[in-house]
Amino acid sequence: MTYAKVCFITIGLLVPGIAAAQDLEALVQLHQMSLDMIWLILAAALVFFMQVGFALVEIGLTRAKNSGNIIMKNLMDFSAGAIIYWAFGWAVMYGTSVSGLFGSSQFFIRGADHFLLTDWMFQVVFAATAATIVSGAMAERTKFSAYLVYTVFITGIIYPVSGHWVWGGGWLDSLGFHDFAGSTVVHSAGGWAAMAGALVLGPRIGKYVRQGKDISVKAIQGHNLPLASAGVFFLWFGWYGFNAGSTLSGTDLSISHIAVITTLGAAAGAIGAMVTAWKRFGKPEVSMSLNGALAGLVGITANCDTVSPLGAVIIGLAAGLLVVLSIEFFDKVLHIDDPVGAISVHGVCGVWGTIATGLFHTEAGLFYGGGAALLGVQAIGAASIFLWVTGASLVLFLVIRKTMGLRVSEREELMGLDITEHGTESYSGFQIFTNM
Amino acid sequence: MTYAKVCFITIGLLVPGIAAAQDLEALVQLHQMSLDMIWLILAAALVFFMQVGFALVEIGLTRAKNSGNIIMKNLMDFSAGAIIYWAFGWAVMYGTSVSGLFGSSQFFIRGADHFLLTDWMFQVVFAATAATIVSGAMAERTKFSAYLVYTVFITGIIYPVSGHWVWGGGWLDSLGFHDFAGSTVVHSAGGWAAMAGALVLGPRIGKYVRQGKDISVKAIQGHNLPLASAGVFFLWFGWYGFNAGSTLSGTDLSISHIAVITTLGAAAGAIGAMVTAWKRFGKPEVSMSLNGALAGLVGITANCDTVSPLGAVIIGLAAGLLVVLSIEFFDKVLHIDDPVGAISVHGVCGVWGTIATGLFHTEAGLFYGGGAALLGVQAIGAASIFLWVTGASLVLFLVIRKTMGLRVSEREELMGLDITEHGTESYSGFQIFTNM
Amino acid sequence: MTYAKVCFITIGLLVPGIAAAQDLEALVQLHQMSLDMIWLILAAALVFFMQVGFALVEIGLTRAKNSGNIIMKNLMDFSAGAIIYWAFGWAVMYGTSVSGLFGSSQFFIRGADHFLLTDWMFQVVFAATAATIVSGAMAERTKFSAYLVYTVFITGIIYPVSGHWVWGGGWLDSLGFHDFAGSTVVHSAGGWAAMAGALVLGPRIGKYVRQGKDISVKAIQGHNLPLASAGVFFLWFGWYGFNAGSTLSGTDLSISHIAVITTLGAAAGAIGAMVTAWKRFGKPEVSMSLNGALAGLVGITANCDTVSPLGAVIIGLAAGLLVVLSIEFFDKVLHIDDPVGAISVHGVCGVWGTIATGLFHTEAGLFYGGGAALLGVQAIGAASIFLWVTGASLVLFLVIRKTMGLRVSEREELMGLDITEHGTESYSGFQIFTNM
Amino acid sequence: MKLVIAYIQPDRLNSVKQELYKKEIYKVSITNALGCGQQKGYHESYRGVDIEVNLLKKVRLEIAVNESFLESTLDAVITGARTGAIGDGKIFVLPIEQCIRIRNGDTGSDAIG
Amino acid sequence: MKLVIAYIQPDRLNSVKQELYKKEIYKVSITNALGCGQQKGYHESYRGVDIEVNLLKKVRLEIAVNESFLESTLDAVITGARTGAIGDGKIFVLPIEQCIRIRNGDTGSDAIG
Amino acid sequence: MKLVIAYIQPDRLNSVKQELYKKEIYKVSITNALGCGQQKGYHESYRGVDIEVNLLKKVRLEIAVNESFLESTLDAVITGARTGAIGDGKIFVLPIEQCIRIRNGDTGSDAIG
Ligand SMILES: Nc1ncnc2c1ncn2[C@@H]1O[C@H](COP(=O)(O)OP(=O)(O)O)[C@@H](O)[C@H]1O
Ligand SMILES: Nc1ncnc2c1ncn2[C@@H]1O[C@H](COP(=O)(O)OP(=O)(O)O)[C@@H](O)[C@H]1O
Ligand SMILES: Nc1ncnc2c1ncn2[C@@H]1O[C@H](COP(=O)(O)OP(=O)(O)O)[C@@H](O)[C@H]1O
Repeated sequence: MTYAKVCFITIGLLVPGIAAAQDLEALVQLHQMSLDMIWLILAAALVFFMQVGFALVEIGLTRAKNSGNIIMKNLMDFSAGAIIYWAFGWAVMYGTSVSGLFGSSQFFIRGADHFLLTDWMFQVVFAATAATIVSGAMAERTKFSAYLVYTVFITGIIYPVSGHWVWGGGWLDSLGFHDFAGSTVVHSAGGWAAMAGALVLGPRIGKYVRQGKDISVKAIQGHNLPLASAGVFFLWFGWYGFNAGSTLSGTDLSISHIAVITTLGAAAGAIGAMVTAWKRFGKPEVSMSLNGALAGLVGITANCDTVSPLGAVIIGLAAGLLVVLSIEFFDKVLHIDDPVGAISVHGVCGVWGTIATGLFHTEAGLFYGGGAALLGVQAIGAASIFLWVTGASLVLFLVIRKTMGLRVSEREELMGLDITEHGTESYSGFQIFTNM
Repeated sequence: MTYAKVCFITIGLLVPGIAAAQDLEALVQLHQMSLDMIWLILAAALVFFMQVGFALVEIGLTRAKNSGNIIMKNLMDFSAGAIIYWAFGWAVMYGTSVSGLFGSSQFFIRGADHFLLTDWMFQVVFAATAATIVSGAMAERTKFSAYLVYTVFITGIIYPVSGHWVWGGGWLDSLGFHDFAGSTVVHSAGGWAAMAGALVLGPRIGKYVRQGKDISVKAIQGHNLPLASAGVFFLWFGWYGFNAGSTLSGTDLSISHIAVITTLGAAAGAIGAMVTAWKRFGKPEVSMSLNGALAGLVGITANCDTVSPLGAVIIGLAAGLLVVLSIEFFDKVLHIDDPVGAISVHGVCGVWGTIATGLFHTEAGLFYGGGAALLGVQAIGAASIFLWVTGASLVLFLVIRKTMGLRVSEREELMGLDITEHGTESYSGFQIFTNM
Repeated sequence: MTYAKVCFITIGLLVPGIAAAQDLEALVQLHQMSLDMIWLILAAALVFFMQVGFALVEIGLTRAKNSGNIIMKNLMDFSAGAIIYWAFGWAVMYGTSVSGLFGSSQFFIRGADHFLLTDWMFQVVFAATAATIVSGAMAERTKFSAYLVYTVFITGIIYPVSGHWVWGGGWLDSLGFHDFAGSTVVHSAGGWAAMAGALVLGPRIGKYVRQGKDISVKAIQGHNLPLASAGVFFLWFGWYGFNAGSTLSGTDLSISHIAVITTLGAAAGAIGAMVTAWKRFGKPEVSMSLNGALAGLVGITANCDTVSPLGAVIIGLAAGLLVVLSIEFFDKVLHIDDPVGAISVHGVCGVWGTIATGLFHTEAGLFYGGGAALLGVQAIGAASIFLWVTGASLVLFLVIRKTMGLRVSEREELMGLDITEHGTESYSGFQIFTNM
Repeated sequence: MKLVIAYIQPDRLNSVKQELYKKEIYKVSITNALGCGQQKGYHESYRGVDIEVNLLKKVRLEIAVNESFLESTLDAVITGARTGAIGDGKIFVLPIEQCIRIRNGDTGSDAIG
Repeated sequence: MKLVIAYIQPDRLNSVKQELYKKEIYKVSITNALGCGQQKGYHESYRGVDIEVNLLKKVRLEIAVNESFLESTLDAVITGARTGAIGDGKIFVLPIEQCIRIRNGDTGSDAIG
Repeated sequence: MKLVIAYIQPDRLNSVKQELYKKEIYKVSITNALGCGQQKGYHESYRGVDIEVNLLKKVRLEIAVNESFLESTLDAVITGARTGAIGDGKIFVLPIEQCIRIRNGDTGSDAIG
């Protein structure tokens, strides 16, 4: 950071006449590399910022007595995840492909040059996104140590393997599967792992109460909507890095198209969910509308490079509708307890975004006269990743449950995980009715 | 996101010797476009981030029982606003000009190329800023459905029309009106619409209590200063995109000047308000100082490209002073109830920033020997947009009041809009004295 | 912001053939300047964002009755700091060197060109970082007016002088001292000033209770862990600007390396602190783990340009271990009351990062066969800045204590600084047990 | 000496306080409470699941008074709190056997005011 | 008329409310409280410093009833709140001398229900 | 059996608890309250508008004791809470007619401790 040196170099490059044609060309090439690099690093920082968005959404939509635990899960799935992805995950995802199934080189990204480091930085925040999605669905009852173990496996194996299929040059890529920024690769993967986790874990005490032969569904209200809403805005903000960064190049002129599509998809998602909730429950519900914006974002992620603004609005509206119905379905029909709606937002709307690509792709989409070929491939891709992630996660969580235990005791759950798992209170001094 | 393809292109461009002079020139031109694009997209993301700043400031400075409603307003004025601005607003603002009064082409930004998409992305977040300013002044008593209707008109017509005058090549632009990043176009417009709204709506119950012949002014305290302060920092952060992005080019070397001026203006604004509050009320008040930073930012927005650092400090200090006096004036003299100070921060200080341009412009400003010409034009601009926005908004709000109703019932206001409008609680479980 | 003009220029540059070789070269040179500028301005915005991170961490880890005061301190140390650094601080740090001890020109950055403005913008946020670190250690008992006075001196003199030694071309720079982004220059400086402040100020009432001959150490719990954790994520996010921006050039290809190293260092720090706390206190403590992430970031700041990923992980883990032990040491042995752990995070881990550079530097580090030369210089640098900052700060705080008074009265401390210093409540309406 | 316990609607607190002042009763202690009574609750819905809220926010007053002040205290509370709508609240009067002012050890009727 | 004050575990509130409903006792006021009793607290640690928490969260009920309802009220609270573990809580019964319904000025036994 | 209700300054809670421990009184329930008494409030100002805050934060203790423990309980509270300044608070003693331990149904004097 000594100015003298920097200035010297810069001025050297700038004095007219000194720079020969050769030098000029080298400089322009440096600019190309720099534009790609700073674009991706800034985009990666934005995607990193989504971590605090996820944390606040989860904190806001659960009870005060578990906030500290949620903080720890979110801090640690990124921290442990980053270390694992450095040591292992990247190699499985982007290493030399073994029959298109998984990668197997570049462990510890040894010998990485500047290009690979840029890519790793952008990819690690994606891996952490997939990992942290699960946290929300398993909130308020998961053993912290079990969550740490889960983190290792999702970032080290489960996510990288299916990621390899699509982005690492694997078999789905060969088929022509289109998932621009990860509706399936990141979000569905996270969503299905979340589903597996919530299923193996069981619902929170008091969520589904057996009354005679019926099961009565209870609401367990989140304790801090302002934080949840800030979290949604943070996620939306970070998503500009998530989607527009996925050009992987700062000189790809489709960046502005992607940003516009992302904006419209998210906006339409919020509106779609609000309207749906208003119709179904009589009021424009806050937490559902917040979920709607996220649903729109997830839905547009796979296809933000290839759909039109009108397409984006339709995809978003549908995602908003879908997320409300899906949340109700998982809650009231399947009785899978997902405090924040992670399964519906990321799993279901991730699939929707993937399928929508086959419908709204302005060249190859069904609605644009492109036939059903792409649609078919998209369905195969969504289904195969559903099967892999759900299967692998079920095994993982069942093994954890059998061995170390996945869930805290009833007493710990009632007292709250903050005190029992971390020996802390999140809102010391505040009077909070804990029976709620 | 398949690396192979990207690398192929990049390497093709980079291998020395392959790139002929022609190619080099094309590449440099691509860089020019890319620099402009990524600069504007990143700046747009920063301006988008201001949305959560506005939401938190409004939440923090109002009562807990209305937080969920504020979230919904802020989520929806962006979401609905984005859709409207796509369909309609942009066309009115930047379409082919009809006598310099409004634009009338490019509805649904049909056929937009990469340049236009970049511009739209940057402009939609500005439109949303103007829209969301109003939310704060109308907080805690506005019907949610009425607010949605308002949103449609401000983003579709009111803001785009006056925006067209200045930035769309309209009559004020022809006059030489200088509003670099929108002290008047965005902030005053928002502020005057806020004033019209607050006026038509009337004060919150208990704010102005008639005691005999006098009206006694009561304080209705905000419930969460930490969130409000985070919101102010978020706004300040986003403002770097707002002001420095308004170069509309990433290779405009005045960007760093603008960032410096923005920093000094905001800092001076916070200090000015703190000192003023300290003198007037005996204590350095928190919420006033927070408003002061925003006042400084609004004040510097029109002129951050053309004033000196010293000018910025003076403009900021004056804005800080002004905002405190103005808040008191609207509250204690006019009895217009503006819970967050939106009218004073955006309306009044927006005008101040516009006028200050005529004074401190280092070339054409009165104080720099530039004569009163610019000052005159600035006054005309500020006045005409005041008239247009106030007039149009008054009509809009009066019509809404007459037809669907603008305000919730007394009972709803007392219970809080969270429960009555959205059927939710924002801080479930927390013990909160609601009589306060 | 009139599109017409911008487009004109751009198109002029783009039409092939028009741009002669000369023009092309000028354009490429413009791109070089622009890349550096927008990179640094964006990085500066990210570093500015750290301000809200600091504010929330401090708010979260202290009691509710002082939140408003913390907001004011954080708002004002940036605001006043920016003005001072403009008028004075920059000149002392980067002005013409007087015997390598301090700078003495460029007051009010008069005549600054675009380069200098860019640099100033990036530097002012660093100065503000150093200043705001102190706030946390002195929380809950410092007179607000005294804090303002402190701010003037740290941003005007204390920080700039030692900053000059390293980054302003002073004597430590000549020795070859390596502090890439400021483990010592910014963080240790802030940490040691914090230590001096906490020492002169004394502990909060009730923190160390004399029982007979023993002193019993009490916990004074923070009131809002969700906000504290958001603050930590914000700081981490901003740190990408802090470290990667310190290349001072957007075309320095080590940016991606730095971002990766920063990520791994922070992640390892969080893990290191969590494991240490788990071992020592039986539970994975939340606030310690949060401190751990910050400790890792501070530890990696000096050397993120020169260590390997493995080095980063080791440095981070050690910083995490160190921060827990150090916090306990200052609390339980030295009885210096530091509510947020600022001394340990910034002071101690800043030194660790500086020393670690001498160990892990991949070329000149002891562990990489580079001998002890660098290590020696690093130790000299850390020690001399420790002496300067601690000494100067002790004098400053002692003089303040003698003259205007540094600490609020016992009654004010018990009632809380929000009411007594600012006449406000931060959480109006919330039921909070204030005896805690 | 009597202890008057009153549950009132939160938004009536100010007017009750004013009525008490008029009667020169300056000492009162307040807590917030949730009440379940004749007043119907309301329905919220959270994420599509209906919630019947039947614990409504109330303010609980405690006013210790000498016998001679009892009537005016009750009057003041009733005047300040009554709206005529269900949910206005209840007043309970309990006997106090002893009253002590901590500051100076005063006891009995002297201590109460 | 009696005032039943009961301290119970927070998570027993719902079942106590249900038991009271069964006995047709619909009126109750609730505050939250911290209790210190036979039940052991727990240890937290904050930044390495041990904290002994012996004030545990409790819910405090107040139920004003006529004598005839007293037994069933006590039964209901006990049935709903008992788990058999230490910390289940206590019930205190105090005499009420007067009861007034603010809405209409009803007094005595009529007002209580 | 008596119910001791005491309003004290929040920052005296710890010393009151210690005094009670010394007298072997371990059971106490605590709520937070706002009190209006002889103690002057203070003025805040919010956005330039003056606010007179006359509801001050107090802590409310409830201690149920047998007659034999009454004196020592009162002593302990007074010793722990007294600073001699206005605002130290009040103690009210009310009669308890019945006391039940929910856990095992113990009643009367046995149940109280
Ligand atoms: N018997 C009772 N025991 C305890 N609290 C009561 C009793 N009756 C009423 N309350 C309190 O008074 C409040 C108002 O009573 P409610 O029956 O709703 O209205 P009203 O008194 O106008 O009929 C209740 O919410 C509750 O807090
Ligand atoms: N004598 C008393 N005075 C005031 N509150 C009491 C008294 N005894 C018990 N309590 C309240 O009842 C709660 C439960 O009492 P505890 O002794 O823990 O359990 P148990 O009644 O099962 O022995 C306490 O936390 C306290 O709130
Ligand atoms: N008559 C009363 N009824 C109810 N609460 C009272 C009464 N008198 C005092 N208190 C409570 O005691 C607190 C302290 O009383 P105050 O008059 O301020 O001090 P002091 O008792 O030292 O004169 C009050 O804030 C209030 O909560």
